[in-house]
Amino acid sequence: MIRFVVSRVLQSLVALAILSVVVFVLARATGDPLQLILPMSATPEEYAEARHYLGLDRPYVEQYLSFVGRAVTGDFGNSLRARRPVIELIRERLPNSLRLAAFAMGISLSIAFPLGILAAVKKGTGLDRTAQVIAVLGQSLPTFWVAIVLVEVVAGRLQWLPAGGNQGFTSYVLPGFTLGWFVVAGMMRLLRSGMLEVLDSEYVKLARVKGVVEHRVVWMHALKNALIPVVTFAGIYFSILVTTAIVVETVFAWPGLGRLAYEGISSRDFPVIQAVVLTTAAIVAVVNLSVDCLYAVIDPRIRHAR
Amino acid sequence: MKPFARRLPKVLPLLLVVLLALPVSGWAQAKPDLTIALSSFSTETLDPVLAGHLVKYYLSMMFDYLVGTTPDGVPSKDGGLAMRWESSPDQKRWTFHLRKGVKFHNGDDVTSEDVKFSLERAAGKRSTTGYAGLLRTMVASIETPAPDRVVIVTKDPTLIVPNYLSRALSTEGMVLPKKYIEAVGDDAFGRKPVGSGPYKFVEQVTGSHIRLAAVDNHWRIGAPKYKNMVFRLVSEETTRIALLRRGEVDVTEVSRERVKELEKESYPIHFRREEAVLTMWWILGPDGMVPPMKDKRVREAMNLAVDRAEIAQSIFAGSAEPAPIPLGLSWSFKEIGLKVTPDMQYPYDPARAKKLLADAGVGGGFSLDTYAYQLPGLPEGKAFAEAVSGYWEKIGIKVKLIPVDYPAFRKNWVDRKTPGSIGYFNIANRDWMGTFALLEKQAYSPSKPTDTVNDPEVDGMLAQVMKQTDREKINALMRGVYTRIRSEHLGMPIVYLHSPYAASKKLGKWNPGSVMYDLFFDELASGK
Amino acid sequence: MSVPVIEVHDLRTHLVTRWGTIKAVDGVSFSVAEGETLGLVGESGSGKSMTCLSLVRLTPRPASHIVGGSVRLDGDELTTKTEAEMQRIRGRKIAMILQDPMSSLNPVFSVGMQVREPLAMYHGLRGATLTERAAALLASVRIPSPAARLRAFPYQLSGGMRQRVVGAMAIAAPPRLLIADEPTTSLDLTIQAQYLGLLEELQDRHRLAMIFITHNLGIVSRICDRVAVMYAGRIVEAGPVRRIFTAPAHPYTQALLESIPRLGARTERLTAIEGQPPDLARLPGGCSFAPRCPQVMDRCRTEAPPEFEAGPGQVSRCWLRAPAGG
Amino acid sequence: MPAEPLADRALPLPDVAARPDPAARGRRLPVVSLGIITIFVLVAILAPLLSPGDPGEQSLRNRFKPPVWMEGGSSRHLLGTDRLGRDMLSRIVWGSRVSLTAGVVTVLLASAFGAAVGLVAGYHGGTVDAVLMRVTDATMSFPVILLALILAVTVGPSFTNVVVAIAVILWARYARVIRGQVLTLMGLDFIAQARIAGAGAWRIITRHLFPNTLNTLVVLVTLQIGYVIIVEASLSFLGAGIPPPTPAWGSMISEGREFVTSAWWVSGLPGLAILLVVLAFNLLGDWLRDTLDPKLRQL
Repeated sequence: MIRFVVSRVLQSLVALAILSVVVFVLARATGDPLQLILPMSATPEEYAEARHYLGLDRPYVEQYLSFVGRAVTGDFGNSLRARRPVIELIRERLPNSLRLAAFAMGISLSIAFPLGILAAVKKGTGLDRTAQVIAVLGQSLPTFWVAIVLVEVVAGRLQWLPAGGNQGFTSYVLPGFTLGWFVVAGMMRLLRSGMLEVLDSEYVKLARVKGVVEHRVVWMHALKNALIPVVTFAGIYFSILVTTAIVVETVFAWPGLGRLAYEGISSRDFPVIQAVVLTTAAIVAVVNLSVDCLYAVIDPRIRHAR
Repeated sequence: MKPFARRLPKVLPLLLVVLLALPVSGWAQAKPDLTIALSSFSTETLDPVLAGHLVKYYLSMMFDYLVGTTPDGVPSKDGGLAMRWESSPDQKRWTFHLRKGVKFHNGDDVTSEDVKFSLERAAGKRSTTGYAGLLRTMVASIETPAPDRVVIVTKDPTLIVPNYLSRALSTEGMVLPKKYIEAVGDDAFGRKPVGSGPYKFVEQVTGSHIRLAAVDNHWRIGAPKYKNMVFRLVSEETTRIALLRRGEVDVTEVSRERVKELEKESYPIHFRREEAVLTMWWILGPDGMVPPMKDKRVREAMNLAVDRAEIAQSIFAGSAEPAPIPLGLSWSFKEIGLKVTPDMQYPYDPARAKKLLADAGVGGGFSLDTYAYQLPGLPEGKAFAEAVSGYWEKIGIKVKLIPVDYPAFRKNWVDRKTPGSIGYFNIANRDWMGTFALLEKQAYSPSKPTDTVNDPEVDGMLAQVMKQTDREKINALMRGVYTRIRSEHLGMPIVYLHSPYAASKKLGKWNPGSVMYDLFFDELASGK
Repeated sequence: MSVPVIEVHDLRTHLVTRWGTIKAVDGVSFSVAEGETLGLVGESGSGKSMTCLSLVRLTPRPASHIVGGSVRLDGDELTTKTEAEMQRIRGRKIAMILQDPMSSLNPVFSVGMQVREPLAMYHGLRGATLTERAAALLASVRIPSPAARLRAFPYQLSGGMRQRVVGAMAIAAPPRLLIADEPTTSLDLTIQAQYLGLLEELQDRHRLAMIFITHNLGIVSRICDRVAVMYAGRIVEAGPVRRIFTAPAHPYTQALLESIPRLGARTERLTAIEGQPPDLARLPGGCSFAPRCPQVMDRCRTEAPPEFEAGPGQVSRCWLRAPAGG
Repeated sequence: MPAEPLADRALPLPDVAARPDPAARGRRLPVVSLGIITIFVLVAILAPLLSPGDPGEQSLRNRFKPPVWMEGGSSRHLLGTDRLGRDMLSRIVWGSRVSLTAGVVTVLLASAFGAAVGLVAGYHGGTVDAVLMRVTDATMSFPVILLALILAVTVGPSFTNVVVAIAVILWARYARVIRGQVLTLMGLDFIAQARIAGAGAWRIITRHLFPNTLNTLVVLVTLQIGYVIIVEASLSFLGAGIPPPTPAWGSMISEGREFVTSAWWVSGLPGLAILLVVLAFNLLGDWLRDTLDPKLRQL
């Protein structure tokens, strides 16, 4: 088990290292941040001075090495736009992002579970098809469109829920639902196919033959097995949530990592772009790792094999 | 299978009900907050010298200017720290007499030392304020003969010092606490700024909001009407309007397109009239205009092809008016004595435009690249570019729309790599001094690379303005510049933009003025 | 012969598929008494398993329906019972051992949890008593160091061991009727023999009525008292083991016996009967076996044969056995 | 007569022991989904014939004309006009071409590259596999939208950039899934047989491994076409999608969102088009998966 975790951590680190090169190059490809920082009337000398001041005049390899060297210690340099340590900005935004993602995941699960199980138990019936369409609908509309309609109707007209910002629990509902609904389809598919497979298994048949009541058969004997694929792909869903979040954060004025990245890109703020991408990747890696561990908890075969 | 099947339909609606019935919290209803939703905080900086001119919305509530102005940008002795000012006869020594008893939020007195420190800091290396460069070349020294007196000595005679250090322009005139900054350092100041304005800094959550709290009694506004002022960053229009409807915000930026809808619901709309002029220009080559735009007739044809009234009506939903003069900032027209006559307006005349093109030998049309981008305060940017391109296509010009974001366009503009292609800008309206600064930047060849005009006659007049200390002569020269730019069609004026702000129904009288990047919340917050 | 534990009369189960309705169980009747073992023999798809699943009403849904007939357990009619009542009959009165020991235990739960579950359900046991009884149950199926095994997960046990666990769960009640659906198919030969021994022992101890589904006629001859041969959803021949083996009356049974593997040869499927197995969606009008029957007569193709007496306690659905002039 | 095992010829009757055969109990062909997709594909192909007018022709005076069935609508613009007075029907018809092409091309690029990587990694194993999989991991952890945004500000948004940006990230998922399948296949006898028969790497990959992953590929491709169309729309919202004046559904919705209350059709109609197409692709993909590859779980 420990060997397994160590090797997974190493794998993630290699992936992060590859990513750091890519993001370093890409961030610099976006253009010259000074154009946005300096006033229009700035002279070439002022440009050169600012470039030196910000350390942008050093050779790329040197810049990269110092970036990696400091990034390891959690120092991503200073934001060119906000002139503050990037890590501070990340620390400000990350919790918002994680909380929203977690809430969206919760909503998504609480829709996907009943739907997926219902669809599997009622396979081939109208209920199954309805459940699938409800789930797939969420994936078939652009998230920003769903978000805007929700803001307009639920917040603006009906005035039930806050339209934007983070003012406590109710603020999570609309963005969480928008994000969550988007991934319901994927999760529901996993659950449905997992449940179908499991419900047809010998052990579920045996449980029924034993006289176990049906809801126990479904929710206990079958579900724990069907959970495995859901858990396995939780990492992928999490990264989809984080990615899609840019759009949702924009509509709901949610101060998360996605917006930070967006602002970073539009102001060519290299350190911010680098930091956000790496942080996101690191989160995905951590989630994947914990998913693997969780997987082992659910499935004893894995737990003991490793 | 039955028991489960029976259970689920019961569970599902229950879940939904739980989700929907979550406590609907009323936000900020009872709180004595004035909440303002804006679409962009630009740099989100709290330090005025770090491009603070872009975010004067909140900075001007936290800091005092050396010279105050009215909401319409006229220098005023009531709005700034300087209660009066005068210049020496040679117009090289400007003395400002400071208001007494003004304190920073940390209790320190505001003195002439702070003014001197602030100006030097604005001219310093770290500074990226709008006109830091000008400050560096203009100022020779700053003297502080008394705590309430500061003398600015310029290298050349000039009239512009008071306007230049006023609230109407950039942030160079903001007075910062010397002792505090020297004690805590620039970075700490940038995180927790201390000023002397009517509201003091409480917290900033980047990407979300900035919260200010009122000081008890301030010379600018008296006893504050609102305990707190909260600026919220909400980039999506629909969301801002929903926030207004829910009473979560009191003032919000809205698009011109939605003004009618909100007026119908009787939300008061406050306009910043002629806040900006939307003007288009050709990117120059290394040696100025390139063919076919080198031909005056082509420039005129392109101007005549555009139906400005229709654009004002449709794209800008009527909250705009056709503009007659390229780069023409209308506020200054009165000051410099320029009278805009109806014949200066470009008529919509595609037939004549076609003929002009034919005369110029490009009757078969030519290909033209037009950049399309959004700008702060101009959400209609792309649609506008598409609409104008549509008009040009109708006279036979083959337009290729190039969507970019503004920084990318700006690079193409100043690098002059794509001469002959079209760009545009919504230039914030300003007084004669600001107008001159604009002309200097965008119409004066020696100011490369931002020049868009490249005309020797214009260059000559602008060079004279800089040395001139007689207002009348300055005015005449500037009238000359505008007349020349208009008659040579050295650019394409499109419309003057009125920018709407919607307010909650219980909000009082408010003139948001039209000073760039400032909304003059003083009036709303004032208990006077 | 003693009183029957289970009596099945004219049981009919239909299955709706996209090829049409299939009569998976088509008028099956039999009975099994206390301590008796009935072997149910037939090709794949002949309806053996459907018959048994119909007894506990666990045929695949929503495709299948029991459309007629009666099932009596100790004289109590099961077909009219509610689902909740059936729930209390499964496991408690009628237990089943499924074919594949590798997959009939839930991989993510410990053996202990799975063995404790029926004990808790049937006897309302809790806590230490429950664990004790679970261990005792494992011991009764001859699982060594049962207490330790309770903590194990299924994948840690061998196939034979797992099937013993399944056997242990099956007798947790103990039930009146035990249905064993090819319980030894995937076990090694020696383990197979041991397991059959265990089943016989359990049967003796609890006086179980047992239905043993198999392909393996060798096993039938070893442990069954009576045999019912199924073909296309019907029992085509039934009778005491010895009669069936020595004097098979139905041509299908004869063909089966001709293809019998020597006892002990590890054959999982019956082999070598000429012709195509029946397409259950398009059964011929008369005897289902007619198309493959070497002794087919004209009558066979038009009229389905009823049951005919073929010997003491032996019946056969074949016109060959029709009394002369019948 | 050689003896043939009966079981092999038996009908797949649901025996207790039998695995469920999805085809046997599966749903009927998804006629509705196929119908929708066929219609839109035809519309895309025949756009020049079907479009009533030029999708780019503006007429500011005729802006925001409602669809014909609403008050104020006219038969000149069956589905109304947008803020620049362009004919909505023409734009939606031409937009189907742009959006469908974007979806299909992106997914084909991604799947071709991803499948190749997956096949090679799975076949070779060892270091090759390790290296390719780390690259795959790195790719998967790079948010698609961020890459597209970066590309958009770097070289300007365009059809090509949208396709490239999405494909450059999307391939990783194919690589993962295909590699997993190949690993399983490699353990099967027929690969060993092919090796004994002297088949080289190329032959084994193309003749033996690839055909066995086709089902999975078809399912993934179908499911992801819809995903790509949605991602493209999201990019338009952030200003990095297929740019105007090209009529793409995503940018039409995005530009029309301001007028949700005043002129719903400007964003609502292209929204409906996206909804129908993506829904159809998703449901078709679900059906394909149930039918071809019930074990496939990703997306």
